[in-house]
Amino acid sequence: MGLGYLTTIGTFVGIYIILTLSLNIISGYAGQISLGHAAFFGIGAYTSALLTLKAGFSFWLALPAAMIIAGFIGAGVGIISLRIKGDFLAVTTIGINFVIVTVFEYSDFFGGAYGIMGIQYPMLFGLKISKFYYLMLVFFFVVVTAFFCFLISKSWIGLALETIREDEDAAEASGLNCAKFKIIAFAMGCAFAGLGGVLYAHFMRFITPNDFTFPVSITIVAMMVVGGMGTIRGPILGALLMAALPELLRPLANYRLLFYGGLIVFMTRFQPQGLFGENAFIIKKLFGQNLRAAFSKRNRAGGEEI
Amino acid sequence: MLKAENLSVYYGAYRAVADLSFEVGQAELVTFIGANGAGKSSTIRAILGLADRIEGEIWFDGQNLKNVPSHERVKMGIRIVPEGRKIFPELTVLQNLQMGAYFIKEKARFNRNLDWVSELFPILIERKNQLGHHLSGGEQQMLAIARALIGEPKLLLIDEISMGLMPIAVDKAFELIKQVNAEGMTILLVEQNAKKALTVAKRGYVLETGRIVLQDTASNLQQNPLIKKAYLGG
Amino acid sequence: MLQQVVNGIIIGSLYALIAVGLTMVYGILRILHIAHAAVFVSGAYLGLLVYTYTQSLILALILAAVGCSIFGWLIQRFLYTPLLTEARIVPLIASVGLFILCEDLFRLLGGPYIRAFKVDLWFDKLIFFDTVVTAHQCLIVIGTAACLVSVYFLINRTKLGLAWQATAQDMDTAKAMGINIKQVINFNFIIASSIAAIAGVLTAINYNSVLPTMGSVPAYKMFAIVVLGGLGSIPGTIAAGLIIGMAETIMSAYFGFIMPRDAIAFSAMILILIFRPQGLFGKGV
Amino acid sequence: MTPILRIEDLSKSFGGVKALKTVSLDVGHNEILGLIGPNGAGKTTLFNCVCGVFPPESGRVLLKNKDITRQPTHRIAHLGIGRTFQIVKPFKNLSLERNILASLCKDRTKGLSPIMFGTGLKKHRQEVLRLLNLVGLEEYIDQTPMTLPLGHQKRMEISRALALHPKLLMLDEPFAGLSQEDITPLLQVIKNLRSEGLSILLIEHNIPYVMELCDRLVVLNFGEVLCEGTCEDVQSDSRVIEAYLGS
Repeated sequence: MGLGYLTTIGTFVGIYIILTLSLNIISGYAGQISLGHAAFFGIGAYTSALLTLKAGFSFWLALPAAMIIAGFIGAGVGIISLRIKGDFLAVTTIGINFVIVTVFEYSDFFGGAYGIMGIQYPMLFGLKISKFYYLMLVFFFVVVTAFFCFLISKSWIGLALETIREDEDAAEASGLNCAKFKIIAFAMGCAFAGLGGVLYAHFMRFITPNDFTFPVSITIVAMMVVGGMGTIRGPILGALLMAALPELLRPLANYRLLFYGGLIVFMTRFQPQGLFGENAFIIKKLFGQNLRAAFSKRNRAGGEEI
Repeated sequence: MLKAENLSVYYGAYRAVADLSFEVGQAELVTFIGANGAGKSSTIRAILGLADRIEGEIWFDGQNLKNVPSHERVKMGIRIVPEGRKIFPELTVLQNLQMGAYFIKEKARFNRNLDWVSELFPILIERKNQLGHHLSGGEQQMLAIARALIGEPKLLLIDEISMGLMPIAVDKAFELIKQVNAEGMTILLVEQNAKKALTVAKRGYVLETGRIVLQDTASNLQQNPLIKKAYLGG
Repeated sequence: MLQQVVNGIIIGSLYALIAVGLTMVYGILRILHIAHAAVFVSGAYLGLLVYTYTQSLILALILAAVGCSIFGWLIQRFLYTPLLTEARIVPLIASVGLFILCEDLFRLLGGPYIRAFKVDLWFDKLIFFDTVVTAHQCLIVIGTAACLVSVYFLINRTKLGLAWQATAQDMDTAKAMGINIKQVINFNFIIASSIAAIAGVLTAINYNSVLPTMGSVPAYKMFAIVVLGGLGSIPGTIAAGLIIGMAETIMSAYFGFIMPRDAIAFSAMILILIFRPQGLFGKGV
Repeated sequence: MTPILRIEDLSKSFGGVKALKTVSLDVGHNEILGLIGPNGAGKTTLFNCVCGVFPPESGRVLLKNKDITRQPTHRIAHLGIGRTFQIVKPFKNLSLERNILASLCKDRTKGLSPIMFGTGLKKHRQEVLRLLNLVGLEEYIDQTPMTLPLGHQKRMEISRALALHPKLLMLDEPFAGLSQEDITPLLQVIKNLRSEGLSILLIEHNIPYVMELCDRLVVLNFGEVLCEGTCEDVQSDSRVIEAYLGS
């Protein structure tokens, strides 16, 4: 196992963390189930690939552009979510995933089934950066994404999204425009999925529609659920665990998927709130109780001192 | 016939009913009166085993109902006319009635009961092939009563029969309760319309916020000045 | 054209057969049961196994159905029932995990390659007015019709079926009427899974192949059908299955170069849902 | 003086069933108006029409002479109507602090202003404490609603509605399902609110509490106003006794 190999895995893990965190904005905070997140991963990747190859954009310019486009299309899904709800929405997002992949696959503009080749590594100060620095770049963006999620969770908008997740009627009665916030949630989540796509495209330098199909969406959802929805550590650790796991299971070669599937079943069955969620076993072990109780106790203790 | 001792009913962490003790004798018509949320419906649901968690004991026909699942209780002869009617909207009237007689296997027995019920409610038989949600409110209430009666109850639990009914339909429903009781049916009636309930019942329990605050014969309750003020409108 | 209609009906009836089970599960438990596709594949494998040893198609169908009923029941009892109180996405992900696990299990047990499932019937094919209907297609139509009629009969003409309908409409009141909910749920999974098994065997015969990944397309395409039919409506699901089957066959015969068949089902679904968010046969809100 | 809330000829039907038939009523300044009537009389439907949960078929709703008919629910909340729900709807997994903060969101999430991302939530803790203090819940500020009894949850909902700085508070069966030890403080809370000048529209079945609190009553039956007037008038009205209190 060479260093190069580890760098590659590290990069993938980083990209998955970004994807999982971005889905968490939509599903974990706002409570809207999306099973088609890979489509926006793909939109980011294709936009950036085409902008750099055909329009001559630099990586640094293509990146925000791809995020904006993914965000806009995501907002469209947000608008759909106003009309189609619950399980209907979940299945609709599967459909959106299929339709978008089909568009990539069947139009020459997107390179058809063969995808797009020859995407360049980004340049920094006129130099092509190395694989290792690319890993650093990815991790820089992981930190940016996580920090963005942290800001959301501490901000008014995060509060608004959480209230929508908990109870839309009560949120409306509290003066929150649920429609607006749902669209914002989808736009933000999809924009960051687009960021993941950009990083993926320029790392692989070769993308095909196959990289963004429904099973990828499911992987992202599974990472989020196994980690623990609605938190920041949950998606990060879930993605870390489940993206690294297939590599750790490599010695089992022939039984990898078997264990992978079994693990998902096992974790959801016995730790349905997520491995690192609010009431998780590990957290309880570490803090002796669930996290919120631990914090509120600390806050109160602090209050008494003052 | 039915006896409860120190019954408490919980929904999640919320205790809807606290330490209730009451009994209903054979062929007796007993009523629970009290405001919305006083715990009347919760008690009835507990008798049928539909509550989340209960404490205390319930006996029916001398048998302790602890650990008896609700479908067994129905088999033993406890039937309910649920609050808000709760007929099956997508089933026909006849199918709704069949659901009420789920444990009656013999065709002849079912038909006999059906005849009896259709004497009480001729309108239902006229509309037997219509779907539940096509009936009017009053007809739905009749169907809910018929659905309970057709299962040959030994104990009939009735939850808020007057709810959302025209005054004339309420009168009719109470008339019917009286009639069925006169034929020997044991009935536990939960009612917001205290005045009506006390005219048909033999005894009554007054519930306030999950506790029995008063119990007496119906005629005494009707005379009680506190009850008059609180429930009978002066 | 007529030939395409016939092919469309065949595909559509297989879709309907798989999706009916899914819609039944959703109707009672409100779970999107992706692992239903695993039940479907295990049906195909079981059928093949039995057929190889006994050369009896009837026996293959029956034993596949029995085996899958047990499988379906196990899923219900040990995976779904404990998760019913959790967020709705949790049983869905558990179901996906189970599906991944099963697919790999089929690969390990049955081998990664395609196995032929060749069944000889009494005749080869029928031809009416230039339209060819193979014996296998006849078998599928008869099999589907038999299954759907028996489901119809079970649901609408038996007491347990009545209890099923009542439970799907209002579980709480059904319980108050004395329905044993556990029994109804078991019944539900047994019926749904045995139909999936039969669908598996028939699909395998239709394509003369059994392979570990044969469940992956049905796994998600069935959702399009179930949702289109209005989530939980059995007649709606059957109609949607036939509509999608026909649409796919006809569209790909005439416009195949524009769109692959899988995207047709989903595009149709999205378009229809935007105008009717409750599905074709769902109740208006 | 114009009333705080004026409802004019409001009608609404569901699938052919008329839930409200030309209902009109006024809620005056600093008044507690009780809305009573049998179950299914249309009381909650009236609430929902006023709050914009569903639009009425005809008629108008005026808040301080401003027509608010058919406005979206969140707009109506901004304009000054706070409400509670018959079946409590707290944000179950959020602390009381965040529950209350949700109602303070409205001023800070207008448009797409960058302030949405501001992390100033902590600064409002004092304000939240003040609001919780109004209903006597300040000690539970860090707990989630589901750890509290129903009575506390109902008071929390009132506090959440008060955070909107409403001109009118609408309470849907505040006493339903409460035990005596929860009712007493809630009665006090409502009385205090009135003494601070708030107008309240109240649905309630518990007649003794209605009599204790309300200045005027409106009796609804089958979607129509059966009668209205002071508590004494209504209590002695023969139609009311017939339809509701029992004949």
